Amino acid sequence: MQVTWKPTIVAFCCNWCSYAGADLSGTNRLQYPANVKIIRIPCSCRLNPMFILRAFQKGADGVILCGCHPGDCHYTTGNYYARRRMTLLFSMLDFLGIEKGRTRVEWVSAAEGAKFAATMNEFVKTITELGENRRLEDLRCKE
Amino acid sequence: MRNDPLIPKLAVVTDIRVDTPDVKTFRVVGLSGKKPFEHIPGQCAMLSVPGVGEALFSITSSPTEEAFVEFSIKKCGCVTNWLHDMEPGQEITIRGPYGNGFPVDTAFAGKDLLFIAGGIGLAPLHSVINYCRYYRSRYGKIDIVYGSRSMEDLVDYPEIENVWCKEDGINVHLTIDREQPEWSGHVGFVPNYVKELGFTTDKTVVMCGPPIMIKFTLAGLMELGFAREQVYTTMELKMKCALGKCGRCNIGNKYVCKDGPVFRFDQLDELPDEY
Amino acid sequence: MKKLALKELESLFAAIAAQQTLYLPQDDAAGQAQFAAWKEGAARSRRLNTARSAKDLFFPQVENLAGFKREGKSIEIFETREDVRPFTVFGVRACDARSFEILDKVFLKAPVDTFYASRREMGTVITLACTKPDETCFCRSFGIDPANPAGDVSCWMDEETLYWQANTAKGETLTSELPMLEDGGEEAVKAQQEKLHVILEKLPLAQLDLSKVGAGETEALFNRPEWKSLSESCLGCGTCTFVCPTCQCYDVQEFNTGKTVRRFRCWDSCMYSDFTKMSAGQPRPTQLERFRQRFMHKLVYFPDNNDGQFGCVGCGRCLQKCPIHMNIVKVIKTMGGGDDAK
Amino acid sequence: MQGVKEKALELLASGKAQRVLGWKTGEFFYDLTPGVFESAEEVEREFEYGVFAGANLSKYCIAESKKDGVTAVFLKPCDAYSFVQLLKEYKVKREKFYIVGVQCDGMCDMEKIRAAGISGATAVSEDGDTLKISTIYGEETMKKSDALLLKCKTCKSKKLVIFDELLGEQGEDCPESHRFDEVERLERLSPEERFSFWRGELSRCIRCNACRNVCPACTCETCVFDNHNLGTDNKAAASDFEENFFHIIRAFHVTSRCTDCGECSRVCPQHIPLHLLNRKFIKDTNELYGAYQAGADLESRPPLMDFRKDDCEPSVVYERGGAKG
Repeated sequence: MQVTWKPTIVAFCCNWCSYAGADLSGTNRLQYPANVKIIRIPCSCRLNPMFILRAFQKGADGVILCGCHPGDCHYTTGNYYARRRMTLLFSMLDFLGIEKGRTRVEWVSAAEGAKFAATMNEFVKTITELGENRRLEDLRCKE
Repeated sequence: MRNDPLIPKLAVVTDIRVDTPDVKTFRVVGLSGKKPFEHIPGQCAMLSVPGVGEALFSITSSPTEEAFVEFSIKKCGCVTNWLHDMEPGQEITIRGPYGNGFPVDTAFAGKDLLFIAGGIGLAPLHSVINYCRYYRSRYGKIDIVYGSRSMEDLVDYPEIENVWCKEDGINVHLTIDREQPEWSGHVGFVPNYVKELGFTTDKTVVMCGPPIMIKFTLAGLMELGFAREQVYTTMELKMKCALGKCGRCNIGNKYVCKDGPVFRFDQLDELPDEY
Repeated sequence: MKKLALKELESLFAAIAAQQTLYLPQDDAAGQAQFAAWKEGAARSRRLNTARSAKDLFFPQVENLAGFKREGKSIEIFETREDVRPFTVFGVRACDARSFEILDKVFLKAPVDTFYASRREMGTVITLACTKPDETCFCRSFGIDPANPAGDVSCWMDEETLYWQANTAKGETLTSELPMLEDGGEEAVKAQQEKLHVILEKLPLAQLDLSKVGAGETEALFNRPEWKSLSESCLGCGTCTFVCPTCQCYDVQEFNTGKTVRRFRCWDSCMYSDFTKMSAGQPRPTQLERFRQRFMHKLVYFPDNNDGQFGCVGCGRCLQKCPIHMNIVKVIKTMGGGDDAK
Repeated sequence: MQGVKEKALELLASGKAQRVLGWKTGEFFYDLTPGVFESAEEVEREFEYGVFAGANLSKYCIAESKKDGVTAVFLKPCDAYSFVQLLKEYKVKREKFYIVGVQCDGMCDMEKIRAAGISGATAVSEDGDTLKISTIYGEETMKKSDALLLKCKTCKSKKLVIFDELLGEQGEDCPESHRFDEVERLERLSPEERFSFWRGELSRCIRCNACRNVCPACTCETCVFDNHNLGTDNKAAASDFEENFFHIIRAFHVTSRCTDCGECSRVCPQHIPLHLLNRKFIKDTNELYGAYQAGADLESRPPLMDFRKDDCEPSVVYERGGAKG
């Protein structure tokens, strides 16, 4: 069982940077696991905390947000707000006893294909070590 | 699968007819190929598409149709949007029939009948009208006043024009709200048209349509000398169970799903004004 | 009548729990009593009544109706219902025992709700007479005698002894399986009942006058102007509904698991704005209509349809739990009952 | 507190206010209901203020704000913070209110008195720090400090941040409130312990929505949880996930708008310490982005509507406090 299980990872990627970064890592033939599901969002600050929780409900084992480096937001300041929100949300999840490693934010620019692949590989490794998401699961979705 | 009144049966939509830009009529048969249930004109049934929702609809077809039931449905919410987008052959779930229905074999027997409908309000009356046509000898003269916004919005116009209009002893009075070049018939709102037509007060009236039409038509009928005991209507409120248990479709102490949906206006007068 | 020394109570619970799940009031983490499955060593709550009512055991807050799988144009229905095993509830108060009678009139009336019916069939209710009613209690107003509760078995308790009286065949069967019960106890119970009847007279709500509410009062009450001031501070939450032992309105909802659809029913509250909201309109547009519906239902509509029986049992939970302390007693008194009618 | 009722009468008589928002007498001594009074007779008959007037009246001001004329409202210090926050969010109009600030030394909670085993209570009187409670079973006493509402036990401030008129003395912030003690205690636990603590608490939730509906910060016209297409219905306590989901999102949505008025925990019929979620957010914002008190003033920028270029990264969570998860 332990050998065959692969985590499901949801990566929310900003349209203007990380999404292109993911593209670049693909065209450069850099490998990252296929169990990373990318969802494109217009800006990292579009990420409603509900999206993260819903991803866990529907079966994600880890959720990562990738946005532009602070200072480089396409809309000037979006990622600064996202940074505060995610900090507080992650802290709250920790407060409720959800494993800290399950959520992560990483800034990846459109030029950083290699960073994107490396980040995903590392994140998948972390989540694989943490194991299945049990504390934020919805049993009804696990039939 | 254990039975419960809340557990529906499967059925299949065999045919979808486009009536107006926002009304389609769905023909439903059970999986066995037979009619899913027997009903009385005026009753309703719960249709659902799992994952989309469940909603109550009037049965449009007459009980005398032996092979199927039909529902004329206007596109106005989640479930109805989905139904409008689907194709024939789609399975849905159905449970029913629910409600009291019209007193077609008792109070209506031997009477002259006047049907007044507006827009999609024809759906529940359609069932009664065709039932009365089938057992034509049991009833007196039949008048039908039907109006809608435009010619295109008249539900099932071909049947009205080619069948109802051509039958002896049935007078069909159609009206639309605004003039249209292709329209040679009456133009005007239903309440005014009813007054203009000036029916004799010996008729039993069955009325269904938007609340505002009902209100003014009823006032018009009162002016013509009709009594509230002569006028029937059918109600619609939010329902979840249709069994008189989920507790939301009540008007005072009456549940629309169980004690209705057909009410006489003198019965409605006894209930609080909350519908 | 049977009796048992209280120090033997644990063995009685163990004997019942050996055969079926036994629910009894136990203190939760916040110190409130709740019905919970008994396990060895679990202590019975000393509080007068549970925060949530006993209806939960027969009409749970959420319950699956059926599952559906959609594939292309076809639909498959599958069973999601779990078998109800026999169970026993101990410590139901007289008010909650009456609530089953009221729920029965809704759910067991044709067409029978088989989910509720199977729980009623499988459940054995052991009631416990009250000894120290609270100021919020007014079950007497509905003809309930807390000194003589209904149920399959009625129990009384003093400092040392439990008294046990089987009332139904189900109760007799249970009794016959409990050899530790001894005969006797009539005198002690009678004395306790008399004592309680004296206390009941002293309760602040003992004289609640129900003559102005009840069957046939729709016309007199529906348009009363007082509904406005009564409902003005209502928050529109569902607390009163959800703690009420007789509130039985439900909603049918679906949950898409990604693979299948679960259709379930859950408690609903007429205090919620979406209760009657439909795409075609909203017959109860403001909190006034919703608030009025809740009380009219309990005090007029339900009696109308059920030979005058009220849809309230006077358990006092809504008096204790309403965030703004608006409740059925205030409504009854405002509508013209009680000594200090406003 | 003396003079509250008299003030209500005076404001109506002088025409300074067309109506008064206050508390109405109940059946018992403790069940006061928020209410609107339009005449002196109503005030004479039903107005009551006392140690059981715990309800925060500020949320009702949203509705009163839409009425013609001026409403006089009585605000305790914690209620006044909520009012200012509503003002800051343009939910109420200042000119529609004549605010009477009422100093307060803590409100009592009947549930606490019941929890102490006192039943059949019919009357109460204060004797210094002692509550004398008459019951149908005899006289009982209880320390007032033990009967206080949770929010009052850890009162953050006795300062009335807004008023037109003051009854009693102006108060000060209470830095020694120890209001974050419980949050800190939980932070020191292991993630497993915290998880089981919250599961135990939140599993009692019955989704009655009292916390949401009473919250002065929950002012959305339609709540996201009232959207049936959400798949997480507003009233179905259908799974563990939904309870977590609802309470996390609700607390998050009021972050940096929550004044810590404590109404959510006061009204919870299942006694879930919901204020701890809000306090966790407050504590975090204070520590990470500088001290901020929602509703303290109209000018300061709420932390979630603000940023600094050198803000900490979300990874700070991995490094801070508690055992590693």
